[in-house]
This record gives sequence, C-alpha cells and structure tokens, in this order.
Amino acid sequence: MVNPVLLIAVPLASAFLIPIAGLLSKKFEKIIPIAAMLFNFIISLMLVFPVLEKPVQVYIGGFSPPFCINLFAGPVAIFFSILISLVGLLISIYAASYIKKGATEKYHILYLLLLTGATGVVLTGDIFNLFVFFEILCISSYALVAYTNDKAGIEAAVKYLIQGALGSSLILLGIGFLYGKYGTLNMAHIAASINTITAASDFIPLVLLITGFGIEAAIFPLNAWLPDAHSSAPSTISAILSAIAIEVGLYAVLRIIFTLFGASSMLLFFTFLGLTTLLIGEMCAFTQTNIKRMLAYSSIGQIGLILFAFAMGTAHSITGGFFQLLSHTLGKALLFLSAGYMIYRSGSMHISSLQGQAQKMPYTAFAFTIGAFSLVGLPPFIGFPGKFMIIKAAMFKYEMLFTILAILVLTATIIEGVYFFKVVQALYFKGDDTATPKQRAPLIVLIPLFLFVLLIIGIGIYPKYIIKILNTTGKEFINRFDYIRGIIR
Amino acid sequence: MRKIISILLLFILTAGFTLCLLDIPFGEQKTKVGNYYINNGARETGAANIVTSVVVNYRGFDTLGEITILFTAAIGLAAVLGHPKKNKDPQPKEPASLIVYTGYRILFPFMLLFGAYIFIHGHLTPGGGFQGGAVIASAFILMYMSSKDKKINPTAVKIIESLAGLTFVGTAAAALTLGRPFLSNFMPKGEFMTLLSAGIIPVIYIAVGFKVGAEFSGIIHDLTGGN
Amino acid sequence: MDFLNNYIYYIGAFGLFFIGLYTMLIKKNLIKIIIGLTLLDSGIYLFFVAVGYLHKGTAPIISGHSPASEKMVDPVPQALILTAIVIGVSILALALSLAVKLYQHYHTLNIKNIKELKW
Amino acid sequence: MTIITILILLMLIAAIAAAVFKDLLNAVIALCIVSLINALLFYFLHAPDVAMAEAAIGAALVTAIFVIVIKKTTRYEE
Repeated sequence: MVNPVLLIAVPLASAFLIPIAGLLSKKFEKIIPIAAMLFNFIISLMLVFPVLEKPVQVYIGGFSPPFCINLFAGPVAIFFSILISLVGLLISIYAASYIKKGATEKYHILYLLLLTGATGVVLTGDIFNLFVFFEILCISSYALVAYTNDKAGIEAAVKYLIQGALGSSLILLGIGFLYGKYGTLNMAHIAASINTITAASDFIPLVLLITGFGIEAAIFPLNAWLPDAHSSAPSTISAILSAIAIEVGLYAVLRIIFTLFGASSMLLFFTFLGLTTLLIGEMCAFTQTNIKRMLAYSSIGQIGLILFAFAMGTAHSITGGFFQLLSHTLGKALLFLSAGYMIYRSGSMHISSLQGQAQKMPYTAFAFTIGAFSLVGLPPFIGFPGKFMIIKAAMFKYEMLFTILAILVLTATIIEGVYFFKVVQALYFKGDDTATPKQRAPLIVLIPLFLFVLLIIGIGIYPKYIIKILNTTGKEFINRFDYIRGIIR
Repeated sequence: MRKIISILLLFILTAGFTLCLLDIPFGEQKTKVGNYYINNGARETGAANIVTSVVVNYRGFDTLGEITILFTAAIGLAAVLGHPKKNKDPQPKEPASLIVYTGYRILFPFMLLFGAYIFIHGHLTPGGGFQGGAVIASAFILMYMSSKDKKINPTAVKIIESLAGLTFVGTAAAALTLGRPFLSNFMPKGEFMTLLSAGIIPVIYIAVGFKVGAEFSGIIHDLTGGN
Repeated sequence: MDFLNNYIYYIGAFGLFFIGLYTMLIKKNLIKIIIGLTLLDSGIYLFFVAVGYLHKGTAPIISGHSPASEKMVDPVPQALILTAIVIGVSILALALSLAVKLYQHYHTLNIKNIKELKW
Repeated sequence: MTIITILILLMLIAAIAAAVFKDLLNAVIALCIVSLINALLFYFLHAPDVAMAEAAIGAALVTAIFVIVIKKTTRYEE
C-alpha cells in the first residue's frame, strides 16, 4: 500500500530541489516537473483499486483526528489527483519546448507548486489545511498570469490577485466562525455537528466560504477576473488554469456544499447559478474575436454546466458532472495547447489570423478540431456521454422546471457549437491556398497533443468503464454520512 | 452610487456577523481540541511552548504548506520583477547618514544573533521560526537602508531556501522510512524544558527560521532593485 | 460595562475588517487597496485570537512556575494565525511587486485609468 | 479593561487614518501603528507568539516593503 502523502511531499520536495539542481544544469528545471508528475500519476493509479474498496486515510504526525491533519484519499480525491497529474504531466512535456523566454526556472517551479497545491486541496480533510493549499494554488497562479510581464499580463494579474486575495480573507473569516462555534477544524467533525442549516451562524460561514472559493471557481457573479487572466497568461498556463485550477475551486465549493454543510435545501439555488453561469459564458464566448478569450469564456460556460449537473443532486447527475469535468479538463487543455502553438506561429490571437492554418500545421489544427468537437459534445468523442448524461439526469427528474432547464442547456450547447464551428471553418476552409511551406510543430509538442486526442477518442468510444468508476466516486458526495463515519470511528 | 452600495453591503454584513458572534461568546468556552493540546502537548511532543507543538507537530502540515506559500511568493515576486536591467546608469550613491551606518555596524550582528536565539528556543519560549526569521530579515533591511553598496548574494539565498525547504520535507519524510507516519516526532524527546529536547521540533523550526529569513531577505533584495 | 468587557475585542476586530473592506471597495489607488487588504486581514487575525481567549487565562506556555492547566488560553487559533500572518505577507509582497510593475507600464496606480483589457 | 478600550479606539482611529490619508507614506505609518497596537492586543490576549510575529512581520517587514514600493512608484494618491 502506498502512502497518499507522497502525492504532496514528492512534488513539494522536487520544487524545493529545482533551484539547487538548476545551478548544476539548466536541463533539470524541465525534467524535474515531468518526473514529479509522472511519479504522482503512477502513485495515483496504484491507489485507484484500494481506494474504490475503502478510502485510504493518513494521519499526519501520527495523532488521531481531530487533533491532527488527516488526508482523506477517497474516490473523489484520487479522481482529481489522477486528472491533475495526467494533465500536469502532458502540459509539462509541452512546456519543455514552449517556454523559452523569461525566467524559465521560476516558471517551472511555480508550475510545479500550482499542481502541488491543487493535489493538496483535493486530498486534505481539514478545512484550514484546505485553505493553506488553496493559497499555494492561488498565489502561484497569480504569479504565472503575470509571467509574460507585458501590460495585459500584469493588469490581469492585478485584477485576479485583488479579487482572489479578498476571497481568501473571506474564507479565513468563515473558518474563524466555524472554529468559534464548533471548536474543531476537521471537516468530518464539523459536518457531524451540522445537520440542516437553520441558524444564521451556520449560514454566514457557508456564504463566506462559497464566496471565497467561488471566486477561484469562476461562478457567475464572481468571474470578472477569468477572461483577462486566462487570455493574458502563456498558453500552457491558460491550459492549466482552465483545466485544473477552476476545477479544483469547484471541488472546494462542492465539498463545502455537499459534505461540510449538507446544504441540500440550497441546491436549487446552485442549479440556477450554474445555468446562469453557463448561459452567460457561452453568450460572451460567442461574441469574442480573440481565440484565447473565447476559450476562456467557454471555460466559464463549462464550469456552469458542471455546477448545474452537480447541483441537481441525483446519483446520475453527479456521475454526469464528474464525466463532464473529465471531458472539459481534457478538451480544454488540448484546445489551449493547440491554439497556443498556432498563436505562437502566427503571432496573433485574432481568430481571423488563424485562417488556413490547417495547411501549415495539419496536426495541430487537427488536434484543435478534435478538442472543439469534443467540447461541443459530438458523439464519438468524450464530450458526448457527459452532456448526454446531464441532459438525461435533468429529464429523469420528471419535473417541468428541469425539463425547461435541460432545454436551456441544449440551447447553450448549440451556441457553443456555432462559435467553435466558426473557428474550425476558419482553420480549414478559408485563407489562401497558395502553397505555403509547412511549419510542422516539433515532436515534443505533438506528443502531448496526440496523447490528449487519444484519450478523448478512447474514453469517448468506451465510456462504460470510466462511468462505472465515476458512479462509485459520486457516492462520496451523496452519502455524506459515510464520509463522516469514515473519519469518526 | 458605488459608495451607497458599499455601505449597504457593510450593513448587511454587520447584521450577519452580529448574529454569528452571538453563538461565539467571548472568553468563555474552550474547545476540546485546544484542551487536548494543553493536556497532552507537553507529553506527546516534548515542547514547553504548546503553540509551537501545535504549529510544528500537530498541525505541521500547515506549516509546510505555509513556507511553501512564502517560497511561492518569493519566486513569483522575482519572476514578476525579474529582467534585471543590464546597463545600469551609475547613479551617484548617496551615502546614508553616519548615525544609521554606525547603528547598522553595531546592531547587525546582534540582530542576527537575536533572530537565531528566537528560533532555536522556539520550543521553550514564545517565538519560533517565523519570528526569528523575520528578525533576521529586519537586520538585512537595516543593511539595505544604511549602505547602498552592500548586497546579499542571491545565489546564497537561493541555496539556503532550497536546503531549508528540503530539510523540512526530509525530516518529515524520514519518519516514513522508519515506518512511522509522515511528520511524526521520531527523534528522542530528551529532557523536558532543555534546549536539546522535543525531538524534531527544533530541527524543523531552525529550518523554518532559515527559510523565512532567506525568503524575506530575498524579497527585500528583489524589491530594492537587486543585482 | 459588562458588554464592553465582553465584546470590545470583537468590536475592534470587525471595526478593522469593515474599514479595510470599505477601503478596498471605494479607493481607486492600488496601494490604497492593498492597505485596505492589510487592515482587513489584521481584523481577521484579531478576531481569531479573541475567539481563543479565556477569562483569567494564561499564555499556553509551560514554565517552571506555571504547569499545564485548564486555565490556559486555546493554542489552536494562535497557531492558525501564525500561519495566516505569513500567508498575508506573501500575498501582500506579490501584490506590491505587481503594483511596481504596473506603475512601470502605465505610470499611474489609479485603477480607473488602467483599462487595456475590455470585457 | 479601560486600557484595552483606549487601545482599540486608538487602533480604529489609526485604521481610519490609514484609509483616508492622501499621502501614502503617512497612510503606511498609520498602518504600522495599527499593527503595533494589534501586537499589544495579542499580548493582552495571552498570545505572545502571535504578538511577536505581528510585531516582527506586520509592523517591521510590511512597513519596509510598503515604503520601498512607494519610493519606486508615487507618493500621493491622485
């Protein structure tokens, strides 16, 4: 049995090692993140089967909770940990050739720390520890957004940082209220004391925590920073922010709603919040002319869809939510990476400048197309089962309201299809047909893209096995008392 | 308009927080967790300062995360400010006043010593790695204030922060190799209330002290223009 | 007087919190916004430590003449705040470095005048 | 108890000063006073560790960082 604490300790030690190793050779700064993420991926895979039978718990320091910090490696944590390490691994391979300018060593350290923070957030079972790891995630992303050091990057980072820092302070205050009332920081122990939310002293911390984490998760009224930050960062960082950071923020929100407070009475509110986020994101994406801003708004829309799926609160819809989360992570990472290379070659982010790129960079354009089709939800790709499950779950509620909501989701999907199709059309069917020399991307860039494509098609064709695992995963959110009993013996 | 909305928001928040605070009476209850630490902290970790035993041992994972945050911020700040200007125009260096310089010459070693004292005695007296590290960093601020040509060596800072971080993770992970949980206090606890006691706590707090001192000095160095 | 006795720390803490929040919401100067953030954080620290207080308590440090006793204040909020202070300073340092960079690019810190990025 | 009331009042006044001063350097000094009084209050709350941290980090380092940054940008809020 491997110890889940290694998932945090090893990347952290690697990040501390990079400055020293960097003194010996510049190569280490690229190799170490790849090695650390590969290690994490293998460890996470080794944990899958033990965890599906029984969650693995680690008591840091050897004391028993609530007197120590405990790591709770349940199915949800391992699902996210696999996702983080897989996407992190592929993007770090891509970044090895993509990141050339500026302080490259600092980029790689911050990148590794971001992923470590994300892994810590999903593994920990202690609310203050969750806050600490969340801060690692946030602070490294503020710095990475500003990495390009140009006007737009700095401005976006300032916006992101001010909103994010206010959110963090609100989270801290919420934790203070919870500690003052319940006298413990362990999430299971707090959850055991809360059955339904009646008192204001439960409701206020809930609002504070949701607001704080919601800023990172880009839920509707709190997402003003996202399009700027995601479009100004280097493409690898946009990919990691869209594919990992906001998902981890959403994980924190869901953990607060489902496990910590068991706020089933408020789920309807979150359904509407998710749908609003979806519609606003997709409509804004439709009007964009900048490809990275378009993808960023599309991320807002997708997060709204995922929140909508989770907030319906049935077993089917939660499985669908997890599947959609998986498909969005893979699809959006692929889209940002392939768009990033086309932007790098054409030198402009405007959609019209991408015209005819399919002739110049056939593989990259093909990867972009696959990602776009998958996000829209076309059948042979991974996006289809996710959206299908969500719509089905909404229909199976047998309520007029949810039928209407399902129709709205379909409308949003159509909007999404239209703007993605516009880009794909520009890639293939426009532009000069004059024989331009092919500028194929280097192999090290194509390998991660190819692997993403393979995953998207592979899981899209055989979703059964993944869905079976995700069904077990979803139970952790639904059966709140199992989680509590798992920790309080 | 903005002001009115802000004030309205503040009033709503005040009302909400007041309702919250009614459930948290001041100075009365004490939590079960806190009681446990007070009653068992000295026995289980060997540290006389219970706050230290909580920071380093019971909730040591937070501290690990926290020095990582400081590391992240220092690296991020260097990345943001980076790009040292190559052709520095030779600014006429205004010498600091004689009083400041003399004060610096006298105080600097004592401040370093005091900082080291604070973090070495972290398990016995108030203070610890963060406070000691901050005192050390203040000594370097004084250095930057008093003399324009004295600089710290960025490479040395880099090596110290890396080694200190690795010491922390290494000490925590060493327990794993002995078959104990991560971060458990595997070293002998020694005699209570003496300097060489409390197992891994002094080791970790010294690492934290060095790390915090190095990070803050590095931040000051980068902000003042570096290079 | 009893009310003041019991709640003066909370009043101080949330006073700081609201002054900070108001500064963040109203001011246009980036450094002023960061000052507001620091005030807000200070308020939260005071609140945390006040939560752990015990009437007629002692500091949670065992020394020769004060052995472990039930009259010690709660050590947990203090440990949390030690962590939170350093986190606060980290965010602050990063924010201020961004302010320096922003000033180099735009020659102003007034966020109303910085509108490169549109919706 | 009165001394604490006075301290808290002073702290709030300093905080308001930090919020309204147009001269950022003065605002930062007011912020430093807030931190120092905060450290004193922590001491009265029997939290010597936090008091030391707040005095060393909150009052000294934060002020220094602010002053360096203000020197590199502008001193007056427009």
